[in-house]
Amino acid sequence: MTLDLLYFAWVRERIGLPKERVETEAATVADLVDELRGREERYEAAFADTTALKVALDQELAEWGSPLEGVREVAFFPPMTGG
Amino acid sequence: MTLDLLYFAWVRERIGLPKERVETEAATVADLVDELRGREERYEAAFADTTALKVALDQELAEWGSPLEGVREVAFFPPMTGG
Amino acid sequence: MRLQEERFAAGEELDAFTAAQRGAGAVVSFTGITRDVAGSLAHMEIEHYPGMTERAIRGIVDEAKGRWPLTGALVIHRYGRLAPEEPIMMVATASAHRVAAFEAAEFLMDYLKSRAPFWKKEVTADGSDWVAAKDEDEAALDRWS
Amino acid sequence: MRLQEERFAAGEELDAFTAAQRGAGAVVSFTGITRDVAGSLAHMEIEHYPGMTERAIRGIVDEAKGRWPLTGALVIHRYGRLAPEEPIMMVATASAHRVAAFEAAEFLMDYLKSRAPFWKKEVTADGSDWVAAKDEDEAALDRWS
Repeated sequence: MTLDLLYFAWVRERIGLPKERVETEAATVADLVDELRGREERYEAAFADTTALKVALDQELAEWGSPLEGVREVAFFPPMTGG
Repeated sequence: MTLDLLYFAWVRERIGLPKERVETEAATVADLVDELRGREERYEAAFADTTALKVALDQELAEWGSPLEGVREVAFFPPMTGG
Repeated sequence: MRLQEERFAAGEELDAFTAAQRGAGAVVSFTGITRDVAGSLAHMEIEHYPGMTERAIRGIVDEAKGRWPLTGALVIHRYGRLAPEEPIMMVATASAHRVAAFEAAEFLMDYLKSRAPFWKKEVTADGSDWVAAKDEDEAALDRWS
Repeated sequence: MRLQEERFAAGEELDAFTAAQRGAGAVVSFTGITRDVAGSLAHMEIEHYPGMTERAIRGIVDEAKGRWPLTGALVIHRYGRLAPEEPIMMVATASAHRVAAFEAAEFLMDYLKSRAPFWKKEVTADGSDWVAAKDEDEAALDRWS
Protein backbone atom coordinates (compact mmCIF):
# COMPACT_ATOMS: atom_id res chain seq x y z
CA MET A 1 0.00 0.00 0.00
CA THR A 2 1.18 3.51 -0.78
CA LEU A 3 0.91 6.11 2.00
CA ASP A 4 1.64 9.81 2.13
CA LEU A 5 3.34 10.57 5.44
CA LEU A 6 3.20 14.11 6.79
CA TYR A 7 5.26 15.46 9.67
CA PHE A 8 4.62 18.66 11.60
CA ALA A 9 6.40 20.86 14.14
CA TRP A 10 9.34 19.15 15.89
CA VAL A 11 8.53 15.80 14.28
CA ARG A 12 9.14 17.45 10.90
CA GLU A 13 12.34 19.08 12.19
CA ARG A 14 13.73 15.81 13.61
CA ILE A 15 12.96 13.79 10.53
CA GLY A 16 14.13 16.63 8.31
CA LEU A 17 11.27 16.65 5.84
CA PRO A 18 7.61 17.64 5.83
CA LYS A 19 6.28 14.86 3.65
CA GLU A 20 7.24 11.62 1.97
CA ARG A 21 5.59 8.74 0.18
CA VAL A 22 6.20 5.20 1.44
CA GLU A 23 5.33 1.66 0.41
CA THR A 24 4.35 -0.44 3.38
CA GLU A 25 2.45 -3.53 4.46
CA ALA A 26 1.98 -2.24 8.02
CA ALA A 27 -1.47 -3.14 9.37
CA THR A 28 -1.71 -0.46 12.05
CA VAL A 29 -0.20 2.90 12.94
CA ALA A 30 1.95 1.18 15.56
CA ASP A 31 3.31 -1.24 12.95
CA LEU A 32 4.13 1.66 10.63
CA VAL A 33 5.95 3.50 13.41
CA ASP A 34 8.01 0.37 14.18
CA GLU A 35 8.95 0.16 10.52
CA LEU A 36 9.97 3.84 10.37
CA ARG A 37 11.98 3.55 13.59
CA GLY A 38 14.07 0.82 12.03
CA ARG A 39 15.01 2.99 9.06
CA GLU A 40 17.37 5.66 10.30
CA GLU A 41 18.38 7.35 13.50
CA ARG A 42 16.40 10.51 12.73
CA TYR A 43 13.17 8.46 12.68
CA GLU A 44 14.19 6.78 15.92
CA ALA A 45 14.69 10.30 17.39
CA ALA A 46 11.31 11.50 16.16
CA PHE A 47 9.41 8.44 17.36
CA ALA A 48 11.37 7.75 20.58
CA ASP A 49 8.48 8.72 22.82
CA THR A 50 5.18 8.05 21.10
CA THR A 51 3.21 9.16 24.17
CA ALA A 52 4.32 12.68 23.19
CA LEU A 53 2.89 12.26 19.68
CA LYS A 54 -0.43 12.29 17.95
CA VAL A 55 -1.46 10.73 14.67
CA ALA A 56 -4.13 11.62 12.11
CA LEU A 57 -5.41 9.27 9.40
CA ASP A 58 -6.82 11.06 6.39
CA GLN A 59 -7.04 14.23 8.48
CA GLU A 60 -8.93 12.73 11.42
CA LEU A 61 -7.27 12.10 14.79
CA ALA A 62 -6.64 8.38 15.32
CA GLU A 63 -4.98 5.96 17.74
CA TRP A 64 -1.73 3.96 17.60
CA GLY A 65 -3.76 0.80 17.18
CA SER A 66 -5.89 2.18 14.33
CA PRO A 67 -5.82 0.06 11.13
CA LEU A 68 -4.26 1.57 8.01
CA GLU A 69 -6.47 -0.25 5.52
CA GLY A 70 -7.92 2.19 3.02
CA VAL A 71 -5.93 5.10 4.43
CA ARG A 72 -4.07 7.46 2.05
CA GLU A 73 -2.53 10.08 4.35
CA VAL A 74 -0.89 9.61 7.74
CA ALA A 75 0.26 12.61 9.75
CA PHE A 76 2.44 12.61 12.86
CA PHE A 77 2.72 15.62 15.14
CA PRO A 78 3.05 16.76 18.76
CA PRO A 79 -0.07 17.78 20.72
CA MET A 80 -1.65 20.84 19.13
CA THR A 81 -1.14 24.30 20.51
CA GLY A 82 -3.76 26.36 18.72
CA GLY A 83 -5.83 29.25 20.02
CA MET B 1 -34.83 61.70 61.79
CA THR B 2 -34.91 63.08 58.24
CA LEU B 3 -34.61 60.58 55.37
CA ASP B 4 -34.47 61.00 51.60
CA LEU B 5 -36.58 58.27 50.01
CA LEU B 6 -35.89 57.29 46.40
CA TYR B 7 -38.12 55.12 44.23
CA PHE B 8 -37.16 53.44 40.97
CA ALA B 9 -38.84 51.62 38.09
CA TRP B 10 -42.41 50.47 38.87
CA VAL B 11 -42.09 51.48 42.53
CA ARG B 12 -41.58 55.06 41.32
CA GLU B 13 -44.48 54.72 38.90
CA ARG B 14 -46.89 53.35 41.51
CA ILE B 15 -46.01 55.95 44.12
CA GLY B 16 -45.97 58.64 41.45
CA LEU B 17 -42.76 60.37 42.40
CA PRO B 18 -39.02 59.62 42.21
CA LYS B 19 -37.97 61.12 45.51
CA GLU B 20 -39.30 62.64 48.70
CA ARG B 21 -38.06 63.72 52.11
CA VAL B 22 -39.73 62.27 55.22
CA GLU B 23 -39.52 62.69 58.98
CA THR B 24 -39.71 59.37 60.77
CA GLU B 25 -38.85 57.57 63.98
CA ALA B 26 -38.87 54.14 62.27
CA ALA B 27 -36.09 51.94 63.66
CA THR B 28 -35.78 49.57 60.70
CA VAL B 29 -36.59 49.40 57.01
CA ALA B 30 -39.60 47.19 57.84
CA ASP B 31 -40.91 49.81 60.30
CA LEU B 32 -40.52 52.53 57.67
CA VAL B 33 -42.39 50.46 55.10
CA ASP B 34 -45.26 49.87 57.56
CA GLU B 35 -45.42 53.62 58.14
CA LEU B 36 -45.49 54.37 54.40
CA ARG B 37 -48.14 51.71 53.75
CA GLY B 38 -50.45 53.47 56.21
CA ARG B 39 -50.20 56.77 54.36
CA GLU B 40 -52.07 56.39 51.09
CA GLU B 41 -53.26 53.71 48.75
CA ARG B 42 -50.48 54.28 46.21
CA TYR B 43 -47.91 53.36 48.90
CA GLU B 44 -49.94 50.31 49.83
CA ALA B 45 -49.90 49.37 46.11
CA ALA B 46 -46.14 49.87 45.82
CA PHE B 47 -45.30 47.95 48.99
CA ALA B 48 -48.00 45.26 48.76
CA ASP B 49 -45.47 42.50 48.09
CA THR B 50 -42.15 43.32 49.69
CA THR B 51 -40.67 40.01 48.54
CA ALA B 52 -40.67 41.57 45.05
CA LEU B 53 -38.69 44.59 46.29
CA LYS B 54 -35.16 45.48 47.22
CA VAL B 55 -33.89 48.24 49.44
CA ALA B 56 -30.62 50.17 49.54
CA LEU B 57 -29.43 52.26 52.49
CA ASP B 58 -27.03 55.02 51.49
CA GLN B 59 -26.50 53.25 48.15
CA GLU B 60 -25.68 49.83 49.58
CA LEU B 61 -28.10 46.90 49.32
CA ALA B 62 -29.69 46.17 52.70
CA GLU B 63 -32.33 43.95 54.31
CA TRP B 64 -35.84 44.65 55.58
CA GLY B 65 -34.59 44.25 59.14
CA SER B 66 -31.64 46.66 58.68
CA PRO B 67 -31.58 49.54 61.20
CA LEU B 68 -32.03 53.09 59.89
CA GLU B 69 -29.89 54.79 62.50
CA GLY B 70 -27.38 57.12 60.85
CA VAL B 71 -28.87 56.52 57.38
CA ARG B 72 -29.57 59.49 55.08
CA GLU B 73 -30.90 57.92 51.88
CA VAL B 74 -33.27 54.95 51.48
CA ALA B 75 -34.06 53.60 48.01
CA PHE B 76 -36.79 51.11 47.09
CA PHE B 77 -36.82 49.28 43.77
CA PRO B 78 -37.60 45.97 42.05
CA PRO B 79 -34.81 43.43 41.43
CA MET B 80 -32.26 44.92 39.05
CA THR B 81 -32.19 44.04 35.36
CA GLY B 82 -28.84 45.39 34.21
CA GLY B 83 -26.45 43.93 31.68
CA MET C 1 -16.06 52.32 33.84
CA ARG C 2 -18.38 54.47 31.80
CA LEU C 3 -22.04 55.25 32.22
CA GLN C 4 -23.52 57.08 29.27
CA GLU C 5 -26.63 57.84 27.25
CA GLU C 6 -24.86 57.91 23.87
CA ARG C 7 -24.45 54.90 21.66
CA PHE C 8 -20.97 53.35 21.56
CA ALA C 9 -19.14 51.21 19.00
CA ALA C 10 -18.13 47.89 20.60
CA GLY C 11 -15.37 47.21 18.05
CA GLU C 12 -13.63 50.53 18.62
CA GLU C 13 -13.90 50.08 22.37
CA LEU C 14 -12.46 46.56 22.11
CA ASP C 15 -9.50 47.72 20.03
CA ALA C 16 -8.74 50.66 22.34
CA PHE C 17 -9.01 48.40 25.41
CA THR C 18 -6.77 45.74 23.84
CA ALA C 19 -4.15 48.31 22.78
CA ALA C 20 -3.94 49.55 26.38
CA GLN C 21 -3.09 46.09 27.82
CA ARG C 22 0.45 44.98 28.61
CA GLY C 23 1.26 41.29 28.81
CA ALA C 24 -2.26 40.12 28.00
CA GLY C 25 -2.54 36.95 25.94
CA ALA C 26 -6.33 36.77 26.12
CA VAL C 27 -9.03 39.40 25.73
CA VAL C 28 -12.71 38.55 26.22
CA SER C 29 -15.58 40.88 25.43
CA PHE C 30 -19.30 40.71 25.98
CA THR C 31 -21.78 43.03 24.26
CA GLY C 32 -25.44 43.16 25.25
CA ILE C 33 -27.85 44.23 22.51
CA THR C 34 -31.49 45.38 22.62
CA ARG C 35 -33.23 42.37 21.20
CA ASP C 36 -36.48 42.76 19.34
CA VAL C 37 -38.01 39.44 20.39
CA ALA C 38 -41.50 39.77 18.97
CA GLY C 39 -40.57 42.12 16.15
CA SER C 40 -42.50 44.80 17.99
CA LEU C 41 -40.02 46.61 20.20
CA ALA C 42 -40.30 50.37 19.62
CA HIS C 43 -37.54 51.19 22.06
CA MET C 44 -36.07 50.31 25.43
CA GLU C 45 -35.76 52.65 28.39
CA ILE C 46 -33.09 52.07 30.97
CA GLU C 47 -33.42 53.73 34.35
CA HIS C 48 -30.60 53.71 36.88
CA TYR C 49 -29.72 55.03 40.32
CA PRO C 50 -27.08 57.74 39.83
CA GLY C 51 -24.41 57.47 42.48
CA MET C 52 -25.19 53.91 43.50
CA THR C 53 -24.68 52.70 39.93
CA GLU C 54 -21.10 53.95 39.77
CA ARG C 55 -20.40 52.67 43.26
CA ALA C 56 -21.85 49.22 42.50
CA ILE C 57 -19.97 48.84 39.21
CA ARG C 58 -16.70 49.94 40.78
CA GLY C 59 -17.22 47.41 43.56
CA ILE C 60 -17.91 44.60 41.08
CA VAL C 61 -14.85 45.49 38.97
CA ASP C 62 -12.63 45.67 42.08
CA GLU C 63 -13.91 42.27 43.19
CA ALA C 64 -13.11 40.79 39.76
CA LYS C 65 -9.59 42.26 39.84
CA GLY C 66 -9.08 40.71 43.26
CA ARG C 67 -10.20 37.28 42.12
CA TRP C 68 -8.37 37.03 38.77
CA PRO C 69 -4.99 38.28 37.57
CA LEU C 70 -6.35 40.77 35.04
CA THR C 71 -4.25 43.30 33.15
CA GLY C 72 -7.44 45.34 32.76
CA ALA C 73 -11.24 45.37 32.85
CA LEU C 74 -13.74 47.61 31.08
CA VAL C 75 -17.43 48.22 31.76
CA ILE C 76 -19.61 50.51 29.62
CA HIS C 77 -23.33 50.70 30.39
CA ARG C 78 -25.91 52.93 28.77
CA TYR C 79 -29.08 54.39 30.23
CA GLY C 80 -31.96 56.38 28.76
CA ARG C 81 -33.67 55.52 25.51
CA LEU C 82 -32.28 52.80 23.20
CA ALA C 83 -33.50 51.71 19.79
CA PRO C 84 -33.77 47.99 18.84
CA GLU C 85 -30.49 46.31 17.84
CA GLU C 86 -28.39 48.90 19.65
CA PRO C 87 -25.60 48.00 22.08
CA ILE C 88 -26.81 48.30 25.69
CA MET C 89 -23.56 47.61 27.44
CA MET C 90 -20.24 45.85 27.15
CA VAL C 91 -17.58 44.38 29.36
CA ALA C 92 -14.04 43.47 28.36
CA THR C 93 -11.40 41.64 30.38
CA ALA C 94 -7.76 40.91 29.63
CA SER C 95 -5.38 38.47 31.25
CA ALA C 96 -2.29 36.43 30.51
CA HIS C 97 -4.49 33.33 30.14
CA ARG C 98 -7.88 32.60 28.66
CA VAL C 99 -9.60 30.98 31.64
CA ALA C 100 -9.09 34.07 33.84
CA ALA C 101 -10.33 36.41 31.10
CA PHE C 102 -13.45 34.28 30.47
CA GLU C 103 -14.31 33.77 34.13
CA ALA C 104 -13.83 37.44 35.00
CA ALA C 105 -16.07 38.52 32.10
CA GLU C 106 -18.80 36.09 33.19
CA PHE C 107 -18.47 37.23 36.79
CA LEU C 108 -18.83 40.88 35.75
CA MET C 109 -21.91 40.07 33.67
CA ASP C 110 -23.56 37.98 36.39
CA TYR C 111 -23.10 40.76 38.94
CA LEU C 112 -24.04 43.61 36.60
CA LYS C 113 -27.29 41.76 35.79
CA SER C 114 -28.45 41.41 39.39
CA ARG C 115 -26.45 43.82 41.53
CA ALA C 116 -26.03 47.03 39.54
CA PRO C 117 -29.10 49.30 39.88
CA PHE C 118 -30.43 49.33 36.33
CA TRP C 119 -34.02 48.67 35.31
CA LYS C 120 -35.10 47.99 31.76
CA LYS C 121 -38.49 48.85 30.32
CA GLU C 122 -39.60 47.58 26.92
CA VAL C 123 -41.87 49.90 24.98
CA THR C 124 -43.97 48.42 22.16
CA ALA C 125 -46.95 49.63 20.13
CA ASP C 126 -49.19 47.95 22.75
CA GLY C 127 -47.71 49.69 25.76
CA SER C 128 -44.73 49.23 28.02
CA ASP C 129 -43.50 46.66 30.50
CA TRP C 130 -40.70 46.55 33.02
CA VAL C 131 -38.43 43.61 32.26
CA ALA C 132 -38.74 41.09 35.11
CA ALA C 133 -35.61 39.80 36.80
CA LYS C 134 -35.09 36.08 36.18
CA ASP C 135 -34.59 33.57 38.97
CA GLU C 136 -31.79 32.05 36.92
CA ASP C 137 -29.92 35.38 36.97
CA GLU C 138 -30.03 35.45 40.76
CA ALA C 139 -29.03 31.77 40.84
CA ALA C 140 -26.06 32.51 38.54
CA LEU C 141 -24.39 34.36 41.43
CA ASP C 142 -24.08 31.11 43.42
CA ARG C 143 -21.27 30.07 41.10
CA TRP C 144 -19.06 32.79 42.56
CA SER C 145 -19.78 32.43 46.28
CA MET D 1 -14.21 30.48 9.40
CA ARG D 2 -11.05 32.10 8.11
CA LEU D 3 -7.49 30.90 8.05
CA GLN D 4 -5.02 33.59 7.06
CA GLU D 5 -1.47 34.88 7.29
CA GLU D 6 -2.42 38.56 7.35
CA ARG D 7 -3.06 40.49 10.50
CA PHE D 8 -6.71 41.25 11.29
CA ALA D 9 -8.43 43.95 13.37
CA ALA D 10 -10.50 42.31 16.11
CA GLY D 11 -12.74 45.36 16.59
CA GLU D 12 -13.72 45.55 12.93
CA GLU D 13 -14.36 41.82 12.84
CA LEU D 14 -16.50 42.04 15.98
CA ASP D 15 -18.61 44.89 14.57
CA ALA D 16 -19.11 43.12 11.23
CA PHE D 17 -20.04 39.87 12.99
CA THR D 18 -22.48 41.65 15.33
CA ALA D 19 -24.12 43.56 12.47
CA ALA D 20 -24.78 40.25 10.69
CA GLN D 21 -26.71 38.72 13.62
CA ARG D 22 -30.50 38.70 13.85
CA GLY D 23 -32.16 38.32 17.22
CA ALA D 24 -28.94 38.14 19.21
CA GLY D 25 -29.00 39.75 22.64
CA ALA D 26 -25.48 38.65 23.57
CA VAL D 27 -22.21 38.66 21.65
CA VAL D 28 -19.02 37.22 23.16
CA SER D 29 -15.58 37.55 21.62
CA PHE D 30 -12.20 36.10 22.48
CA THR D 31 -8.95 37.42 21.02
CA GLY D 32 -5.65 35.60 21.51
CA ILE D 33 -2.54 37.79 21.40
CA THR D 34 1.15 36.93 21.02
CA ARG D 35 2.39 37.59 24.52
CA ASP D 36 5.95 38.66 25.07
CA VAL D 37 6.42 36.95 28.42
CA ALA D 38 10.10 37.53 29.08
CA GLY D 39 10.36 40.70 27.03
CA SER D 40 12.45 38.71 24.58
CA LEU D 41 10.04 37.35 21.97
CA ALA D 42 11.33 38.21 18.49
CA HIS D 43 8.40 36.59 16.75
CA MET D 44 6.10 33.60 16.80
CA GLU D 45 5.73 31.06 14.02
CA ILE D 46 2.51 29.15 13.64
CA GLU D 47 2.52 25.98 11.58
CA HIS D 48 -0.67 24.20 10.62
CA TYR D 49 -1.91 21.21 8.63
CA PRO D 50 -3.68 22.58 5.54
CA GLY D 51 -6.85 20.64 4.86
CA MET D 52 -7.14 19.10 8.30
CA THR D 53 -7.18 22.55 9.92
CA GLU D 54 -10.24 23.69 7.98
CA ARG D 55 -11.94 20.35 8.53
CA ALA D 56 -11.22 20.39 12.29
CA ILE D 57 -12.40 23.98 12.77
CA ARG D 58 -15.56 23.35 10.77
CA GLY D 59 -16.27 20.29 12.90
CA ILE D 60 -15.75 22.23 16.14
CA VAL D 61 -18.01 25.09 14.97
CA ASP D 62 -20.72 22.64 13.87
CA GLU D 63 -20.54 20.92 17.24
CA ALA D 64 -20.95 24.28 19.03
CA LYS D 65 -23.94 25.17 16.87
CA GLY D 66 -25.52 21.83 17.72
CA ARG D 67 -25.03 22.32 21.45
CA TRP D 68 -26.11 25.96 21.84
CA PRO D 69 -28.78 28.05 20.11
CA LEU D 70 -26.39 30.42 18.35
CA THR D 71 -27.38 33.00 15.77
CA GLY D 72 -23.79 32.82 14.52
CA ALA D 73 -20.20 31.85 15.27
CA LEU D 74 -16.92 33.19 13.90
CA VAL D 75 -13.41 31.72 13.96
CA ILE D 76 -10.38 33.50 12.54
CA HIS D 77 -6.95 31.89 13.01
CA ARG D 78 -3.64 33.08 11.64
CA TYR D 79 -0.59 31.07 10.66
CA GLY D 80 2.93 31.99 9.56
CA ARG D 81 5.04 34.63 11.25
CA LEU D 82 3.56 36.92 13.93
CA ALA D 83 5.17 39.84 15.75
CA PRO D 84 4.73 40.30 19.54
CA GLU D 85 1.43 41.88 20.64
CA GLU D 86 -0.32 40.87 17.42
CA PRO D 87 -3.70 39.12 17.36
CA ILE D 88 -3.23 35.37 16.77
CA MET D 89 -6.86 34.38 16.47
CA MET D 90 -10.34 35.27 17.53
CA VAL D 91 -13.68 33.62 18.06
CA ALA D 92 -17.04 35.32 18.37
CA THR D 93 -20.40 33.81 19.28
CA ALA D 94 -23.88 35.33 19.34
CA SER D 95 -27.06 34.08 20.95
CA ALA D 96 -30.32 35.35 22.41
CA HIS D 97 -28.88 34.85 25.89
CA ARG D 98 -25.54 35.41 27.54
CA VAL D 99 -24.91 31.96 29.01
CA ALA D 100 -25.11 30.27 25.59
CA ALA D 101 -22.81 32.86 24.01
CA PHE D 102 -20.22 32.52 26.79
CA GLU D 103 -20.29 28.72 26.92
CA ALA D 104 -20.06 28.36 23.14
CA ALA D 105 -17.07 30.73 23.00
CA GLU D 106 -15.28 28.79 25.75
CA PHE D 107 -16.08 25.51 24.04
CA LEU D 108 -14.66 26.80 20.75
CA MET D 109 -11.50 27.99 22.48
CA ASP D 110 -10.99 24.77 24.43
CA TYR D 111 -11.30 22.69 21.26
CA LEU D 112 -9.25 25.02 19.06
CA LYS D 113 -6.44 24.84 21.65
CA SER D 114 -6.16 21.08 21.68
CA ARG D 115 -7.93 19.70 18.60
CA ALA D 116 -7.15 22.06 15.72
CA PRO D 117 -3.79 21.21 14.11
CA PHE D 118 -1.77 24.33 14.89
CA TRP D 119 1.69 24.40 16.44
CA LYS D 120 3.31 27.51 17.88
CA LYS D 121 7.02 28.19 17.96
CA GLU D 122 8.48 31.07 19.93
CA VAL D 123 11.60 32.62 18.46
CA THR D 124 13.82 34.69 20.76
CA ALA D 125 17.35 36.08 20.50
CA ASP D 126 18.54 32.85 22.19
CA GLY D 127 16.93 30.45 19.75
CA SER D 128 13.52 28.94 19.23
CA ASP D 129 11.20 26.59 21.07
CA TRP D 130 8.00 24.81 20.22
CA VAL D 131 5.32 25.79 22.70
CA ALA D 132 4.43 22.70 24.76
CA ALA D 133 0.79 21.69 25.12
CA LYS D 134 -0.44 22.06 28.69
CA ASP D 135 -2.09 19.22 30.61
CA GLU D 136 -4.69 21.74 31.79
CA ASP D 137 -5.69 22.45 28.19
CA GLU D 138 -6.36 18.78 27.58
CA ALA D 139 -8.19 18.57 30.92
CA ALA D 140 -10.36 21.56 29.93
CA LEU D 141 -12.10 19.35 27.36
CA ASP D 142 -13.57 17.18 30.14
CA ARG D 143 -16.01 19.98 30.91
CA TRP D 144 -17.76 19.36 27.58
CA SER D 145 -17.94 15.57 27.53
